[in-house]
Amino acid sequence: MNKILSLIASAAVINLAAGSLAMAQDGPITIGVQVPTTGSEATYGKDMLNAVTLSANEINADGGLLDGRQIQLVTGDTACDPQQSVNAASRLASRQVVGVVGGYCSGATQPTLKTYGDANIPFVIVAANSTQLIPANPGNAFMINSTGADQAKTAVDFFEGKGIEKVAIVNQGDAYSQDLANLTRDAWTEAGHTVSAFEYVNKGEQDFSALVNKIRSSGAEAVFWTAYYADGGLLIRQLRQRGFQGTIAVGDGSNSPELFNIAGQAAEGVFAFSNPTADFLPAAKQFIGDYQTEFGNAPGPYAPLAYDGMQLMAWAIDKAGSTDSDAIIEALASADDQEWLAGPISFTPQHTLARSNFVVLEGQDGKWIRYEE
Amino acid sequence: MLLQLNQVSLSFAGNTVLHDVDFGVEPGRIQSLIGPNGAGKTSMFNVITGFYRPQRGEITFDGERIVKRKPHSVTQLGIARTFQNVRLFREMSVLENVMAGQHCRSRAGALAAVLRLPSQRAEERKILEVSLECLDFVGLMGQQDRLATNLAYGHQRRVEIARALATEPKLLLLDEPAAGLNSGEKQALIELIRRIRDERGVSVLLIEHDMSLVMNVSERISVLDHGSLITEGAPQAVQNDPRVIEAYLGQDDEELAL
Amino acid sequence: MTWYDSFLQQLVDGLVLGSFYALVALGYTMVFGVIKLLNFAHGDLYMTGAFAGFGGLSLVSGFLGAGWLGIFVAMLLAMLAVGCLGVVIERVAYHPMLAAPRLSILITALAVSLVLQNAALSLTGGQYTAFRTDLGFGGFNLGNLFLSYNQIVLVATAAVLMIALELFVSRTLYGRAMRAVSIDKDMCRMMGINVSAVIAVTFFIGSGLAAAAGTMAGAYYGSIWYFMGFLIGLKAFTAAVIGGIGSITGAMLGGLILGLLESFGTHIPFIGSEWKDVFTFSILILVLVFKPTGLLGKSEVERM
Amino acid sequence: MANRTPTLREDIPRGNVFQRFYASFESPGRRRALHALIVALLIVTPWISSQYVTVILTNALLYVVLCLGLNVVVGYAGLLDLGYAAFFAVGAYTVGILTQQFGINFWAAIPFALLAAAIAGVIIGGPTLRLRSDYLAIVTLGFGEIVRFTARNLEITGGASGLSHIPEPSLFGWQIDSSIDFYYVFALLAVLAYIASQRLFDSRLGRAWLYVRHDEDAAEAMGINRVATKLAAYVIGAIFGAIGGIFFSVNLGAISPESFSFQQSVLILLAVVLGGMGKIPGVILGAFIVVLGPELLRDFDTLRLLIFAVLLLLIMLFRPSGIWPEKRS
Repeated sequence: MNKILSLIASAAVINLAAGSLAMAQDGPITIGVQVPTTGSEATYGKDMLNAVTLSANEINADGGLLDGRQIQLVTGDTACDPQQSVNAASRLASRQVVGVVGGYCSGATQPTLKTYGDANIPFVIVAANSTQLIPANPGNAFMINSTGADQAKTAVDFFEGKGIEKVAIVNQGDAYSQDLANLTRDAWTEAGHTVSAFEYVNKGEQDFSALVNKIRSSGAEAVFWTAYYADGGLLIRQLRQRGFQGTIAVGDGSNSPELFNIAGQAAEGVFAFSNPTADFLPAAKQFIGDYQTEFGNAPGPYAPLAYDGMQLMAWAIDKAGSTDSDAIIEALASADDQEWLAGPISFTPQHTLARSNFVVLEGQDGKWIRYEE
Repeated sequence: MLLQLNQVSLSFAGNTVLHDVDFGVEPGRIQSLIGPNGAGKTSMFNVITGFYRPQRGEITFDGERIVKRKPHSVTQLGIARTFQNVRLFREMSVLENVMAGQHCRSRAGALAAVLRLPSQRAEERKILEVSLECLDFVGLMGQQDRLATNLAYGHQRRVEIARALATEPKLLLLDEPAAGLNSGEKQALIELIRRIRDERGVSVLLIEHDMSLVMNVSERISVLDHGSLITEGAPQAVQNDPRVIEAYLGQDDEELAL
Repeated sequence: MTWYDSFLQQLVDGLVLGSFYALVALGYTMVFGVIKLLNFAHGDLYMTGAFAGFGGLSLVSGFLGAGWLGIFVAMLLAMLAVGCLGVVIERVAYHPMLAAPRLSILITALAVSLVLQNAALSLTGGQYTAFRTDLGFGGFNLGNLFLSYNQIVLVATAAVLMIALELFVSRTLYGRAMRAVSIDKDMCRMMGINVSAVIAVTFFIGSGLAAAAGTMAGAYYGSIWYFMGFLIGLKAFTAAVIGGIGSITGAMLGGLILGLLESFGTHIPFIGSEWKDVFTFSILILVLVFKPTGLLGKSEVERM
Repeated sequence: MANRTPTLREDIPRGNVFQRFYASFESPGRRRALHALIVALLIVTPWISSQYVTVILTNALLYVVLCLGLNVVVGYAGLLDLGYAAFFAVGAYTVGILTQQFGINFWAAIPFALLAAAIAGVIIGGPTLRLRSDYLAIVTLGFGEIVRFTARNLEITGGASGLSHIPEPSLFGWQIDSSIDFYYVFALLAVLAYIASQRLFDSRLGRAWLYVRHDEDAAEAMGINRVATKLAAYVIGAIFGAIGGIFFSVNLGAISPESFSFQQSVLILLAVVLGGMGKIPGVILGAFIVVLGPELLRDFDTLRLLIFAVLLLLIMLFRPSGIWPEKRS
């Protein structure tokens, strides 16, 4: 009997943890925040969570939504792992959230689209931007970060502007960087140029000497690193160490001040494509200050988008005039280029951001500055 | 001949262990292999049962050449063995130990087991019956659910014999079956060996140091010294052979055990 | 670059990479020699060594600077600390298990590896730590071949450590005892050799060498993280197997061979760099299946 | 054991609460009652709990299947397999590719997936099972990584993004798509895996694994083919893994190489060791702990993996037979 009792008890504990309480008509409005708060990407996840919290607090202080109902946030930790993401998503769905804001790792975001789609929960994806997400979207999700295709276009324009002909593209074999690498390769070849090397490295690998040799002997004039800053820093360092003189550019996953710590002087003059971070947004002065006061550190690269994601969701709920899913989704789809922190938002029929928000940054004196051609 | 070794030689890293051994066991015999420590007796068992591969020579059993066969396939042909230092599956029950012998006499595979096919169930019943019968034969009925390691030493030796019998052999190789037994147990062992031959028609070849037991039970004795067969014959003849006495006086090497 | 220059450059790179593999492979092979254990945690000792070296450098950089001098001192500190950690691991986790079934001790080793890895994960939050040094990117050209000073110092250090080990094993009492223990433990006990002490010294040296490699890797490449020991642990094991596990010279040879294979392997036509590790693991499997004793390993008595 | 005459059981140690508790279910009648209760509980649970609980339990049931499969390899045959996720991947990808890229019906794809797993098991197990057990561990680890890298590098497996839009199966008009549907699918699989494990264990093959694990020489002398017996365990483990993978892929609807990492293999192994290698109820308990543990320990954040690792070490040092009560001394 003990065994059965303990089984029932454990089921009860989980039930309690999930708190499957039905929403009262005039109670708080629950919004899910799906970010990685553990694992290797936890820094970004926590940063995004902070920005969403800041955003929700401001709305609550202004009197909440739908005649004074307060926003209540629930976090779902994805740990950037597909299986854990689904667990987190179903946990949020069980708590009957009105909408979900978040989504960082594309690979971990993708399987949750089905969960939210089945439950018909509006989902504002703030960071994840792999083009693989687009066909998987059942119609309830909206991407407010420009997609990989936009970034690839930014990269092509940038390299062309520099008069470069041969580019080496290096990715890290994960969903995000492989997608970006493939898109850039296709766009670059289509534009009539040469991809002189298309390479992979494994996450955590330290020695890129063979790769650097290959890039150099391929005659590449520029290297495009499509993955994250940690390994990117190592690659940049070894490229410069071995006398690679050409242009180095990195994708938005490498847009981190840590890149300068790892690559050291080699990061000087490296270019980065990035979604608009707070430093480069004229409208974000107030936001940076508030964030700094509230959390004691500067907002990270995805903070403005996460802030906007929450604001957009709130705007849509207000516009829908209820917590009805279909009405909110309809409202989101109707977003019409209103100005937000990170710029105007309106959606394509596939629910991706209509305009490209990418900017080009350059590393100078150990930090990123806006690059003007 | 049931078992025949022709010019079998075995060496390890240059040390000759068996040297051009010609040896045979006739069907229905109880035969002993004696010799001083290090003479190569256990090595010869290992060669016969496929654990060692001889460098030279031919071994036939029941008309089949067995030199290149692996141990399990030799057992399948009908040679069963026990080990010098009892090698039971200590953490398993006595019955499970004996059932191991029936493995090579049954065929059911994974799928049959998962689906519990009638043929598989019948086979499992047969395995159980044969194993219990073998246990009964060695006088251990009632002990089947005990852990092998919990049995008295003499009983463990009997379980090992029952396990070997459960392979339904034509020839049984016993490696020092009397070691560690008291005189009463030895007497029972002699009777058991005779019954194995008389009631089950299994030929027996044993390695033994206890001369009284050897003389008592054997119908033929072969003497091995320094890897060579020095004499062979009826117990009385061997006992009085001067070469045998000399071999036993000059013993020195460590026994090469498996 | 001409074909010839590129060949030379890869040769040099292969040697640098191979030095790391060799240092780590030595620990595998030594531990395997004395207690026949595949120490899964060895790669993580390399990682721990990198963090210990990082800590050591921040201690001494104040008065010694963060150049090669400071790094050497930090490396010695790391070797000492991780060497002791290795001994503790042996005492606490492996020693009680030596009589247990092989499966148990293998899983224990895996558990130790996971504990080290996740402890580092918890302490660093999974983030990369920048290993900042004052090492420049300087070097010189030999024709078209570029050699950095760092590479030269690194290979030289590895060579010195390996020569010292070779001398230790062949010339000192402990070294000879170590070889004796790897052949027959019981006999050694009877001869009055303190087998436990020999095992402890073996773990100390093996772990210390991994720590040396870890610190040098951190300083040379510039960043460290909790998972850095996994891949190199596997590859060093591959190196040890290629050379013949249990053989010290074999481990050095295996390390260099693997370094060169990887360096040149990336250039095999039609096979992109994405297949590099598949290539390495395939070598491992093929060597284990077709020549499990490796190039210099002694064969065990063949049983059928 | 079904074929065992339940006579005296002097070897059951008395005293420990767990042991007495377990022993109290020895009689067939009580066993049957317990089984009936567990099945009833499995059926009722999704109706009395939230979707979240259902999803987590589905996950736990998937792990039950995987762990019972690995238990055949590690627990029964005593082979350390550090690349078990590879077979999980083979099952998932075969079905993913066949249904999504070639439009083959899900049920028709299953035999191919099982065949692929069995072939993979023979290819990797055939030459390596003769090796020392620690070499086997590293070879399986290498094999696991090779499978993951291959899935990542090939076009047909969708590269690093993997495959998405794997169609949901239907059975006689029943469209399996909601989380409750999948819960029942996995509950059924877990029950079948349990029965299959139990029956294998009670068979001649199951005993042969134990013989070979305890004493290879004695087993060979009894006419048991050592390599074939180990290979059977390895292939059966592979098939269990593939079955888990097959249904995993349609449940998630999307698979990517990250789901089949070394960590995944370690987690499955952890569950098997934790519960007690070779003990079916223990392994099931281990699977539940490994899946439910992190959910209940959410507050511990990054520490939870460390907690698992320390737990594994402590188990090996102080209770190598796992947390499930030992039946015999």
